[in-house]
Amino acid sequence: MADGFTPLDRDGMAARAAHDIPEGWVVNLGIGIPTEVGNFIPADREVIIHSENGVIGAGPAPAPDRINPFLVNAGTQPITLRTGGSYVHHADSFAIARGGHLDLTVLGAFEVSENGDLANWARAAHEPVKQIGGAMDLAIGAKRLWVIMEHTTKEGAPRLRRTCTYPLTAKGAVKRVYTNLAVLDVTPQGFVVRDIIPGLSFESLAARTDAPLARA
Amino acid sequence: MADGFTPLDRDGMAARAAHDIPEGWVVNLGIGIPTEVGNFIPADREVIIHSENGVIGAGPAPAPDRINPFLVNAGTQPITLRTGGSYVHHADSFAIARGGHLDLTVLGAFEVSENGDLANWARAAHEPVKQIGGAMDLAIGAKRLWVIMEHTTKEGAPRLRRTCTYPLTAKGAVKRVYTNLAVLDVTPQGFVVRDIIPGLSFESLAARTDAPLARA
Amino acid sequence: MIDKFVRSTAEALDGVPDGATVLLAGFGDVGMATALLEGLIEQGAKDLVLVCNSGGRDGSAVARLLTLGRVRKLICSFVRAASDAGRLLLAGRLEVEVVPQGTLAERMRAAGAGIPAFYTPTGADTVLAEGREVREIAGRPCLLEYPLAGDVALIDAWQADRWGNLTYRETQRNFNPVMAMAAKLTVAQTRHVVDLGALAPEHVMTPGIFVNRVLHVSG
Amino acid sequence: MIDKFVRSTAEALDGVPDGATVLLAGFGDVGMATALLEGLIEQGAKDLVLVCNSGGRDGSAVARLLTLGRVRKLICSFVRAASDAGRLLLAGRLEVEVVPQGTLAERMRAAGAGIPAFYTPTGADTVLAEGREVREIAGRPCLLEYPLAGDVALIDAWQADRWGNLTYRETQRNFNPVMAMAAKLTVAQTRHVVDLGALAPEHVMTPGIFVNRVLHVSG
Repeated sequence: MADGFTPLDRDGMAARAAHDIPEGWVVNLGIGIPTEVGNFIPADREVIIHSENGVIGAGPAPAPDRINPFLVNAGTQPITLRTGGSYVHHADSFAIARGGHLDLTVLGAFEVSENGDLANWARAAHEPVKQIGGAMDLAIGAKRLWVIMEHTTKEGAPRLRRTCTYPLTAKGAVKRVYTNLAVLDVTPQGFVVRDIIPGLSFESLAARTDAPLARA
Repeated sequence: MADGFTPLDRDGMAARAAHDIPEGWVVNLGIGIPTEVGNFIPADREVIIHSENGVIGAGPAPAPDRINPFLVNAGTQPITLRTGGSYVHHADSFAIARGGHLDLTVLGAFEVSENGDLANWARAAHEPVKQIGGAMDLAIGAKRLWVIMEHTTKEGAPRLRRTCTYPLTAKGAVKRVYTNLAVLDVTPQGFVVRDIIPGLSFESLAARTDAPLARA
Repeated sequence: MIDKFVRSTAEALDGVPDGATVLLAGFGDVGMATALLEGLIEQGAKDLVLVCNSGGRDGSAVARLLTLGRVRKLICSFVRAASDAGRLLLAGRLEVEVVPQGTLAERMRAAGAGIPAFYTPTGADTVLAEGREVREIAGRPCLLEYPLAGDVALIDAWQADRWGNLTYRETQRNFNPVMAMAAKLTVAQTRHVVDLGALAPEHVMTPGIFVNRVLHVSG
Repeated sequence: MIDKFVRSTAEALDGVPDGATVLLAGFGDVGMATALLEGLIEQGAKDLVLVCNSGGRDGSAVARLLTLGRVRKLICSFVRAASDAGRLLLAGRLEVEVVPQGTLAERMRAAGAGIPAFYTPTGADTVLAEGREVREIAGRPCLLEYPLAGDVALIDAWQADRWGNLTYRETQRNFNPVMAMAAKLTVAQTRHVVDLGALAPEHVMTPGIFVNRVLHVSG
């Protein structure tokens, strides 16, 4: 069966994840697409966004003429602070992340394995130029870790795998993956497909995935 | 030779210790006579008094009609805050004490040994009712630990000893002892007498001390 | 809309189970959530583990909780012999674990910060080290200490908003910010209720993300 | 009278020796003591160990210190391949130790708080654990981490008084309070000088007892 489908773009993936975040959660949004999730949370839904550089209650980007050079997010982009927000120093900020106080962390990734291993900081185990940042701390500490990433690489290689080929950020940490093609839960039985974009069949999704998939 | 001397009273001991504290030091004063040291530091000498319950820059007791029930010292006595003072929480307060940020800690004691062991929390090793408080933290963390105590017990037993008979608070921590009879440094060679109250001979002081004494 | 305010001590203490570990801040009476502690006495939970700086003076709310036999174990930095806590201990009716005050604060900070264990020289060369793991680090004996987490923390604040952001006055602060981070359920009493946004973001002392319920009290 | 103000960057950086470990706060440029860093470049100390969240972008003051060859080792949480730091590393001209950002902050906090070592699950099941001590605690592998202390910390403040009490604006705070506690010599630059007593005692973010020198800078 030929599929007629349009993969989600970055905004689409961010919006899809944002849809699942309920009011009251404390959420860390990683650099890249995860940061954009914040743009799709309705203003009247009080979700408290934590940024690793010490922001509790990050708000949307300011108007260009209202940029405050002292107020940035984890990607050093200008942001605003929501009413009710506050600031802490770096050790306290990571106490929040590592101490289990985040209801949710959303990160980008290169690969996720069917047992929830996360690989998102390097393409080779002993790559000298390491881009770890706060990812390992965030991955071990959150109550839930979601990943947003393209379902495959530009070359078509699956990113959802039986075993990660890239060095790990943390083992068994990922609970859910939002891709441009589907939403998948990581369960003790492996990946379970929650939903697929319109026009894409389960079999076609499975063909783009290294690990076996189960239906919800 | 008969001695004609008057032992220092509590105020006298506190004043003697206060005399040796230079401007700029950060000082923790323990409960009891050590607390009274603060009363004898001239107001124009800026010594920053730390109190374990989170005060940096404790000032003297307020007038009775100016008591602030939210502002107490380590002995839960009402105090004031010096201009320039600030407050921290308990973990930060003990980070100050344990992290080596106190130039000086002054504690009371039951006994001090010639190698600087401190015993100040119980009269028997396995006494069930333990009064440790912050003493062990303060003793291990300060750049200098001074003790203020009577030279002997009420019964005349020496408190400066070859070896402590009471359970220890910390080993090798005490650097100087102010008693009602003398000031003694704890050195690698044991107690060295810095000064003796008028009218008391070195020999008479030695007779009231379990450990051997050296002259400065 | 996030709104953490509750209307009664009963609502504030609802669901605290028997056997719970209760973190109670305060240094003497300063910074102690006395109204919540009275509420806990009313609420009835027993076999509690109480973590509090001291066993309290006679006549205090802490002493009342202890003499009512509601506390199985007290974890504190000191107990006075001449106090209800001391007498209960000597009579074998109260288990007491004495922890140096800095270690007590740091163990709760570790619970809040996700530190599974740490070393400290405090107490390492004393009877507190008997039977415990000691490791020499940088030439100094150190004790291995584990986090101390609470099921419930009772917090005394000065101001609070509906997100649970808190401030404290002077030495009211003491153990409150640390305990607020270290419990599964953090309940605060506050003297003042303020609008969201009224507290300067730089001056919030306990961010609301650590607080589950807030009760307005007078005084 | 305690007065920690100095009048020049030269005075602020006086005595920083070759081989010193320098803690430099900042997240991107926010909260980075750029004037003091320029002063360090002027001052001439070399063979430095620089502790900083990242290797910096090209054109930054950090990149200049690195390209001048003044840094022997960089301890940071990430390095970009396309940056001076990345190129120096790949050319074998810069030693780099990458530490997860939370562990980096916590190791400095440990230095400041007198914690000789602590365990953390961060990185324990990754290549960072290779050849290192791992211990299972509560069913989880944990890495043993040691304090990271500085000889000098360079701090960027918003306000300061003559005791060295500091405040920070918004996310300017980041690593500054932690690094201020973790160094033997803590030097702060501040945008504003205030009278002693002008800062509310509850709102001081770095107590002056952690600060040795303060330099007033414009901007």
